[in-house]
Amino acid sequence: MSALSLRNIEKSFGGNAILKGVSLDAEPGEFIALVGPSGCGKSTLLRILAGLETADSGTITVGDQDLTKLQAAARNVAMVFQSYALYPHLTAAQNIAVPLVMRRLTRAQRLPLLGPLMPGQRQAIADIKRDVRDMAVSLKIDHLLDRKPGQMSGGQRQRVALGRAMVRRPAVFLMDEPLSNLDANLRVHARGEIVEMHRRAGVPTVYVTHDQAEALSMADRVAVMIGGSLLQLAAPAVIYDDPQHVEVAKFVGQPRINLISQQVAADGTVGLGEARCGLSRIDVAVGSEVTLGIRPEFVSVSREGRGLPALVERVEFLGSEIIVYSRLEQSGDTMIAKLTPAEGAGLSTGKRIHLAAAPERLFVFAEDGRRLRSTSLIDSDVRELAYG
Amino acid sequence: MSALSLRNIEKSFGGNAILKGVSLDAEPGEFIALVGPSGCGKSTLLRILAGLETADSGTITVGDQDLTKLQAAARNVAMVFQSYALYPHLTAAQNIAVPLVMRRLTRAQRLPLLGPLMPGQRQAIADIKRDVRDMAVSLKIDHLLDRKPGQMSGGQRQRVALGRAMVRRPAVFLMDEPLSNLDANLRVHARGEIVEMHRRAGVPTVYVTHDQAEALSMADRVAVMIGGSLLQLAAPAVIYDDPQHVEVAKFVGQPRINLISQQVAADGTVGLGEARCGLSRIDVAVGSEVTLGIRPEFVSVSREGRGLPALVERVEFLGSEIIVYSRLEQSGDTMIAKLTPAEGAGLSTGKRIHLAAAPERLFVFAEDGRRLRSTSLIDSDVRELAYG
Amino acid sequence: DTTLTVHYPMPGFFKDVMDTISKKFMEENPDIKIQFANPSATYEEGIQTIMRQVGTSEMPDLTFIGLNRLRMADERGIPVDMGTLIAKDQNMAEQGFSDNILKLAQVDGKQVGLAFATSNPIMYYNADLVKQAGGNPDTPPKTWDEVIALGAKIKALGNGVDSIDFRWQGDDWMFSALLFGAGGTMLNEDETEVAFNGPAGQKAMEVVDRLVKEAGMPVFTKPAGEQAFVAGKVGIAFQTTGALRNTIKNVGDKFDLRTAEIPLIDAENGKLPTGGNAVVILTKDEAKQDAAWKFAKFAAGPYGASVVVPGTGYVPNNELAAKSPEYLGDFYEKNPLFQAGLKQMPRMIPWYAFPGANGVRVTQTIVDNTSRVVDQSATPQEALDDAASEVKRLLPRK
Amino acid sequence: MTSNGFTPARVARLAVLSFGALVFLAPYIFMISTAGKAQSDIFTSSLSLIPQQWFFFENFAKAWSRVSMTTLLFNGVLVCLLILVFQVVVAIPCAYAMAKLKFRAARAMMVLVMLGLLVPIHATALPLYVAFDRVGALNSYVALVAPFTISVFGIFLFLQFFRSMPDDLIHAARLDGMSEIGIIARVIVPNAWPAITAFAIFSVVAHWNDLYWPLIVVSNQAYATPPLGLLYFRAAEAGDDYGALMAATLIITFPLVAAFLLAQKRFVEGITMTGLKG
Amino acid sequence: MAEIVATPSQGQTFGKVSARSSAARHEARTAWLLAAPAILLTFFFIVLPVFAVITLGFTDFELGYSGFQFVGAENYLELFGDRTFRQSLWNTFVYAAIVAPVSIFLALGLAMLIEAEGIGRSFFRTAYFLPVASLLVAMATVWQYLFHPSIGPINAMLALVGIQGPNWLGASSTVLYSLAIIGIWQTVGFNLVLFLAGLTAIPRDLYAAAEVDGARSAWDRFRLVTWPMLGPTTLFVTTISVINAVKVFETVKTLTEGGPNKASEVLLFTIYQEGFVYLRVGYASAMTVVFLAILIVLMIVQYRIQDQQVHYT
Ligand SMILES: Nc1ncnc2c1ncn2[C@@H]1O[C@H](COP(=O)(O)OP(=O)(O)OP(=O)(O)O)[C@@H](O)[C@H]1O
Ligand SMILES: Nc1ncnc2c1ncn2[C@@H]1O[C@H](COP(=O)(O)OP(=O)(O)OP(=O)(O)O)[C@@H](O)[C@H]1O
Ligand SMILES: O=P(O)(O)OC[C@H](O)CO
Ligand SMILES: [Mg+2]
Ligand SMILES: [Mg+2]
Repeated sequence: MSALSLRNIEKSFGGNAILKGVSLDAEPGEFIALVGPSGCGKSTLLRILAGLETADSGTITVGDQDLTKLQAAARNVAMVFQSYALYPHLTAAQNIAVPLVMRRLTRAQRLPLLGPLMPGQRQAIADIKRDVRDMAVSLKIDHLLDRKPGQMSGGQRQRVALGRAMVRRPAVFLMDEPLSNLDANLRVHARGEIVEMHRRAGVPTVYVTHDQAEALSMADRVAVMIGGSLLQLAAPAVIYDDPQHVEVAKFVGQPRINLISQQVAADGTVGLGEARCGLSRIDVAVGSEVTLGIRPEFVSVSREGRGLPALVERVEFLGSEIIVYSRLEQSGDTMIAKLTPAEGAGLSTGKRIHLAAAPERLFVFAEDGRRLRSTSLIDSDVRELAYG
Repeated sequence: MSALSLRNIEKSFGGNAILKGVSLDAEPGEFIALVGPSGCGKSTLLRILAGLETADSGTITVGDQDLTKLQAAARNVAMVFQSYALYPHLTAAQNIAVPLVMRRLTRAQRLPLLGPLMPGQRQAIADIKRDVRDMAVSLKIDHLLDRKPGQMSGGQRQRVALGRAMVRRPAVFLMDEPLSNLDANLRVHARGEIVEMHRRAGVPTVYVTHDQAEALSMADRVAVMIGGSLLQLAAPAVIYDDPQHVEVAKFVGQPRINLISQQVAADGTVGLGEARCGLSRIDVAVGSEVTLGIRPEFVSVSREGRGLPALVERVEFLGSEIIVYSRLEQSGDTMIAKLTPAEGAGLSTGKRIHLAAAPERLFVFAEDGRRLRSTSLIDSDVRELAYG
Repeated sequence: DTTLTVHYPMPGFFKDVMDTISKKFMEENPDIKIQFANPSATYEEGIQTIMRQVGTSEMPDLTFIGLNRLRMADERGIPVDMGTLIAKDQNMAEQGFSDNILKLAQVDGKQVGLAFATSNPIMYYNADLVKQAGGNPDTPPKTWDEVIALGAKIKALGNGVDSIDFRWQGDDWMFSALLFGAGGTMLNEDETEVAFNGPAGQKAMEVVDRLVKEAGMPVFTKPAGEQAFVAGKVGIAFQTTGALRNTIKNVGDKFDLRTAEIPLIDAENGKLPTGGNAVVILTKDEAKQDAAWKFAKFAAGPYGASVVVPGTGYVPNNELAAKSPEYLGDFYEKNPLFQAGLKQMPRMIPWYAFPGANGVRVTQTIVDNTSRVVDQSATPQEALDDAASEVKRLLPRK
Repeated sequence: MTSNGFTPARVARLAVLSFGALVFLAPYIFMISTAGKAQSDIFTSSLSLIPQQWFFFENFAKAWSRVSMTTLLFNGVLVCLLILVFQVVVAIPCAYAMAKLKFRAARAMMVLVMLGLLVPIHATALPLYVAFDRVGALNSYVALVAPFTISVFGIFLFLQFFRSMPDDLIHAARLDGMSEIGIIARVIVPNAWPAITAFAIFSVVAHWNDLYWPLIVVSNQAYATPPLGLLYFRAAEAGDDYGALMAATLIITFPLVAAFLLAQKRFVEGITMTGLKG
Repeated sequence: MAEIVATPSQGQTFGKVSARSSAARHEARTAWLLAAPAILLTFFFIVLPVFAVITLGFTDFELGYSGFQFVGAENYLELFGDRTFRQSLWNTFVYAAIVAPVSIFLALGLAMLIEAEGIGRSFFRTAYFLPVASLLVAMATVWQYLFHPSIGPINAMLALVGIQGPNWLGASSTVLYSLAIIGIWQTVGFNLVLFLAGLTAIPRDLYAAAEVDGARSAWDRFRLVTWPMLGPTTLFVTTISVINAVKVFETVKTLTEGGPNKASEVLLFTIYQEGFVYLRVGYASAMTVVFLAILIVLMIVQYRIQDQQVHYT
C-alpha cells in the first residue's frame, strides 16, 4: 500500500477540463516534484489533495484512509503556499502555533477570556509553546519568534511557513512553489534546506514547481504535468535522459532541447547528418512526420570537416559554458549547442561551423508526441540494418 | 571623449552612503551591464543618470554635454523600467507616441480641443504616427498597437516599453532589470532581442540586472557593483576568468566559486592539496590570512587516489550536469564541484571522494578582498621556486 | 417697477393663500412685483430668520410675524412704524380695519403691523367615535369634565383608538387657552412677577393632567396627533381653527368630522388667546415702503381675508370681509364647521408676548414642562413651579 | 465557494439577507405606496400598501407644480457638481504632491489633513456664517459651495490611492518629457477614475442630502437645494399633503439612486483600491 | 539644507551642492504650487474658522447686535451649569454608543453574508446602500409615520404578535432609541460597502491556510483571518461611524426638535438652537469648542486602542 494515492482525479472549471484524470502514487517518505508550465493545473491538483477544492471525480487515499470526502481541516495534510499565506497580524511563534492550537485545544479552551479557565488549557498551551520552540530551533528561526511577517525577509518567512506546516507532523506534505518568491541565490540555498528537512521528517511530499532545475535536483521522482495530464512520472535522470513524450523533453532541460521535424526516409530512418536512427515499422510508416530531439550538450561543433554546415547566429558566454545558437544551412532549423569555454573559443556571430551529434543521443517522437523506439546507426550502417 | 561618463558619483539616503564615488565611462555604442546583489545601489545609480534623483556630488556628461544640472525631462535619456511603467490607460501606439508628442508638439498643440486648430499640428501628428508604426514594425508589435497594456503578455509589454524608449533616438539608453518579470524561457529569448536591438540602435546602454548570466551573455563590458562601489569593469570573460576582487568572483559564477581561508605557509605558498600557488612577498606576509578561490567546474573528483579526501553531502542532478556538495575532511570547508553526468555517476550522499584542482585555476585574494598575483606550482616545485 | 420680497411662515397653511393673494395683487398693481423668500416652518423660525437678516441685503421687504412675536421684533427695532402710514391713509375704517382689529398688531400702542390671519383654539371631534362611545355628537361636551368623561369612554372602545389630542406642543398657545380660559395671566400686571403658577395656572395644568390620567390622552408628537386624528383613531382634538381646511382635506369622508367651541374653565369670564400673524413692513426704503403698504393693506384687507378664511379656517380679521356679501357672504352658512371659531371671536384677547430677548426660550420652557405632565414624569404643581423659576431667570431683570 | 446547490446554510443566508433588505427597503415601500394615495387615503386605521384610488399622477403633478422642482433639482445638481469639481481639482494636485514629491511641508500637511477630518462643517458654521454675512454672500451659490471646495477627506482618499501607484510610472512620464501638471493631467487622473468615482459618491451623497448648511445660508427659494426645498414643502402644521410630499421625495431621491446604481461597481473598486480598507 | 542656506558663499564654490539643491528646490517649489490651493482653502475654511470659534467662545457676541465683549471663561462656566447642555451631552453619548457599534457590527455581518453569497450581490449592496443615498429630511416623514404609536405599521405589526408597541418618538423614554434606529438604518449601508471592499482585499490563500491549519468552523476562520485582516477597514469605519454618530442633527431637527422635554436634545442641535435660533453666537461657540474637543479626544483614544491591534501590511 502506497503512502499517498490519487486515482483518476478529474476537475473542470466552467466547462474547461483542467485535470483530465490524474493518477499518482507516492511511497512512504517519498519526495515527488510536480512540474509543468504555468496554468497546467498543478495548483489545482494540490488544492484538491488538501481538500480546498473538490474533485469532480476520483479518489484520494492516504495510508488506508479515504480522504476524498473529508474537509480540509479534518485531513492531516500540511501545505506551504507560494505566497506563504502567513497571518500578518501574528508573530512567527503564533503563526507556527496556529495548527496546534486548532487541533489540540477544544473550542471552549480557545475562547478569548474564558479559555484560560478551562481545565487542561494551561498544560496544553505550555506543550504547544514547547513544540513551537523546538520547531523553530530546528529551522534556526528561534530568534525570530517574536517578529511579525512584515518584519521578516523572504527567506525567513519561508521558514516560518515551513515550520507552521511541519509542526503538526502531517501525514502528507504539500508545497506550492514555496521558493518562487526568493531571489536566485537564496533559492539554491533553500532547496538544500527543504530536502534536508524532508529527509528528517520522512513524510510523503508533493512539491509543485515550474522550475525544472528545482524539480530535478530535489525530487526522488518527478511528475511532469502538461495540459492537465501527467505525461511521465519517473526519477529525475530518467525524465531527463529518457523522456517518454516530446513535451517532457521540451519542458525539462536548459537550454531547451533541439527539435527538428523530419519525414521518415524510405529506408525507415531519420537522422541528423551522419547520425541516423532506425525506426520500427510497427511504430511509424515511411514518409510520416516525426520529430528528432537532441540536447544541446550533445551537439558537437567543429570549425571544419564532418557534420552539417551551419551559420552562427549568436554566442552567449555564461562563464563556465558557452551557448551557441546557429542556423542549419540546409533546413534553416535553429540549433543550440552547449560548449565549454575552451570548445567555444573564437566562435562569433556569422561564422560558419559544422554540427554533429552522436546517434545514440537522438530521441525520436511521433507526431502525437509519443517517444518512438529507435536504434542508433551511423550513416554507413543504415543500408544494412535499418528497417529490417 | 567617451559617449557617457560618470565621475565620482556619491549619494546617501538619510546618512547611509549608498553610492561611494562611482565612476564609469562608456564608448559610443557600448553595452554595459551593471550587476550586483540586491540593494547595492544599481537602481539608484541609474536613476541619477536619468535625472530622477540628484547625486550628492559628481558629474555626468554625455558626449560633450554636462547633464548634471538638467532635469529628467530635459535629458535625452531613455529608460526601460523593471515594471515597464507603461501608461495603463493608453494603447500601445499611444504609449510609444508619448515621448514624441511631448517633444515635438508645442504646449498649445497638445491642448485637447484647441490643439488640432494650431498650425502644423496635423503634420506633426502624422509624422509621429509614422514613426510609431515604424518602431512597432521593427519590434514586431505592429499588430498590438491598439491594445492596452492590460491586454498584453509580459513579453509584449516589454517590447512596447522598449519601443517607447527607443522611438525618440535617445543619447543614452538605460534599462533597469527589464527581463526580471518574464518567465525563464521568455527571458532567454528576450535577451537575444535586446542585444539585437542594441546593435541596430548603436546607442550607449547601461543595463542593470542582478542576474549574472544575463550580464555575462549580453554585455560588451560588465560592471560589478557591490555595496555602492564599482569593483570591476571589464569584458565578461575577464570578469569571470580574472576577477580582481573576491566579491566579484563570489558574485559571478553559478554555482558559486569555492572559497577557502588559509594562512600563507612559511614558504610563501598557499594551495589546495598538491595544487599550490606562490605569492609575492611584496603583496603579503607569511602567516597572514588569504582566501583561495576555485570555480566548481575546475574541481575534479575521483573516487580514489590523489587529492584531498572529502565526504559527499549532497548531489544535485540538473540534467546536463551534476553538482556535488562535499565537506573536506581536514578543514571542514564545503566544496562544490560541477561534473558531467558521466563523471558524477554513482556519487551519492555519504560517499568518500578525493578532490583536486589545477593550480593555474586557483585565485588568491588578500584579506581585504583584493586579488593577489600568484604563480601556479605543483607540490614538488614549491621548495625550489616559491618565495624567491 | 418695484419688486417686493415677501417672507411668511407656515407654508403648510399659507402657501396656496399667499399665491392667490399675490397673483390678484399683481393683476391690480401691474407696476409691483411680488417674490417670495423661503417660507419658515413656524412663527419662531420665521422671526429668527428675520432677526438674522436684519441689516443685510437678504432681509425681505415684508414679513408675516406671529402675533406673539411682534413684541420681540419691536424690541429689536425691526418693523417699520405703520402709524405714519395709517395717518396718511385716513380712511382705514372704510377698508374694514376697525380700531379693534388694528389693536391686535400693536405693541405698547405702536402699530407694528396689520393682523393678517387670526385664530382661536377650537374642538374638533370624530362624530362616529363619539356615537360609538355612547355620546351624542349633536351635543358636544361643554366643560372639561364632560370632555374627560367622554374621552374616557372613547378610550374604552379599544382597538387602538385614542381619546384626546390636546395640541400642547410647539408653543405656549394652547396652555394659554387653558390659562386664559380660567381667567389667569402669564405675568402680573407690571410684568415683574411670574403669574402662571397661580391658582388659574394650577387649574389649567390639572386639566392637562386629568386628560392624561382620566381620559388616557397619549403622548403624541405634533404630526403624530394630527395623523392619528385624521385617520379616525382619536376622538377629540383641540387645536387652532387655522388647521381646519387641512383637517377637512385629510379626513375626506373617512368619518364624520365636527367642530365645536372649546370648553372654558371659567365659563363666564374665560378668554382665549388670538393666534395668527400680522403683516409687517421691514424695508426702510421709502419708495418701496409705499408699495409695501399697498400690499400689506391688500393682504390684510377684505380680499385677503376672503381668501384666508376659506383657505385655512382662520377667523376673519377684517370687518368688511366678514360682513360684506361681496367677500365671505354666505360662506359660514354653507360651511358649518367654520362656525366654531367665529362664535368664539368675542372671547379673543391678545396672545401674550413675553418681554425681553428670551421670548422663544420662555415659551419653550413652558412647553417642556407641560410635556412632563403629559408623560406623567411630573405633577402639575412641580411642572408649574419648575417652569416658573426657569422663566423668572429668563425674563429681563428690571 | 458558491456552489450551485441550495444547501441549508445557503438558504439561511439568503433568508437573512432578504429579510434585512426588506427591512431596509421598508421605508421606501411605504414611500412609494404613499406617493400613490389620495390625501384622505393616507392616514387610515387600516394598513394598506395599495392605494384605494390610483393617485400617482396627481401627486407627482402636484409635487412638480407646488415647489419648483426644476429649480430644486437644478440647484442640487449645480451645487453638487460645483462642489465635486472644486474638491477634485483642489485635492488631486495636493494629494499628488504629498504622495509623490519631496517637500518639507508634506508631514505638517498630513497632520492638518488628519485634524481636518475631524472638523465638520457644523463646528465652523458659526464664524463662516458671520463671514458670509459680512461680505454679503448669503443666499448665493458661492455660500453653498465655497466652504466645501476643500475636502480633507478627498485629499486623504486620493493620497492613499496615489501612494499605491508605482513611482516608476511617474518617473517614466518625467523621462518622456512631461511637466508635473502634465503628469497629473495625463497620467494620474486617467488612472484615478475608480478613486474619483468612489470619492464622487461620498461627496455627492453628502452634499445632495446636506440640510445643515443650506438651512443656515439660504433663505431665498431661488437657491434652495433639494432637502431645503423639501423642508419647506413639508407640512408645517396639520398633516399637509403627504402624497405629494412622498412624490417629491421620490423625484429628489431618484437621481442619487440612479447615480449609485450606475457607479456602484467602480465605487466598490475604488474604495478597494484607495486602501481605505488598509 | 539649512546650513547651505546659511552659508551661500560655500554653496557657490561647490557646483554640485547648488545643483542638488536647485533640483530639490525645484521639486519643492512645484509641490508647494500644487498644494497651494488646498492649503489656502484649508486655511480659510477650516483653520481660520476653528480659531474664530475658539475666540468667539470667549465673547458675548450675539447675531443682530453689532460689537461684542470678551467675557473670559464666562460662557464655559455657564455651560457647566446648563441643564440643556448636560442633557444634550449625555444624549449624544448614548446615541453614539448605540449607533456606532451596532452599525459597525451589523454592517460587518451583512458584508460577510453578501460576500459569501454568489447571487444578488449587487441587489443587496444597493438595497442596503439606499438609505445612505436618500434624503433624511424626506425619509424622516416616512419614519415618523412608521413609528406612529397608533396608526404606524411598526406598532401594527407588533400588535399582530401581541406586543403593545411603545410610543416611539413621543415618549422621552424611547425617543433616543427610535432616533438611533433611524441612525443605524442610515449608516449600515455606508459601512457595509467599506467592509465589502475590505473583504475582497483579503488574500484567498489565507483562508486556505486557515482551513489546512484546522480552522473547521466559520467562526474560527473569522477569528483567525477575517477580523484581524479587516483591522484597517474597521479602524476607518469606526472613525467615520463615531464622528457621524456624534454629528447627528437632521433627524432631531426634522422629527423631534429635541423633544419631548429635551429627551432627544443632542449636541449639534443644541449648538444650532443657541447659535442660529437664539442667536447667541458666543455661547454656541463655546459649545462648539467642547464638541470639537470631544471629537479629538475620542479619536485619540480610539487610535490608541486600535493602533496596537491593527495590522497594516
Ligand atoms: N477557481 C477557478 N475558477 C476558474 N478557473 C480556474 C480556477 N482555478 C484555476 N483555474 C484555471 O485552471 C487552470 C489551472 O490553474 P492552476 O492554478 O492549477 O495552474 P498552475 O499549474 O498552478 O499554474 P501556475 O504555475 O501559474 O501556478 C488555469 O487555467 C486557471 O485559470
Ligand atoms: N528614496 C530612498 N530613501 C532611502 N533609501 C533608499 C531610497 N532609495 C533607495 N534606498 C536604499 O538604497 C539602497 C540601494 O537601493 P537600490 O534601489 O539602488 O538597490 P538595487 O541595487 O537597485 O537593488 P535591487 O536589485 O533590489 O533593485 C537600498 O538599501 C535602499 O533601501
Ligand atoms: O396657527 P395659529 O396662527 O393659529 O397659532 C396657533 C399656535 O401656533 C398653535 O400652537
Ligand atoms: Mg500554481
Ligand atoms: Mg533596483
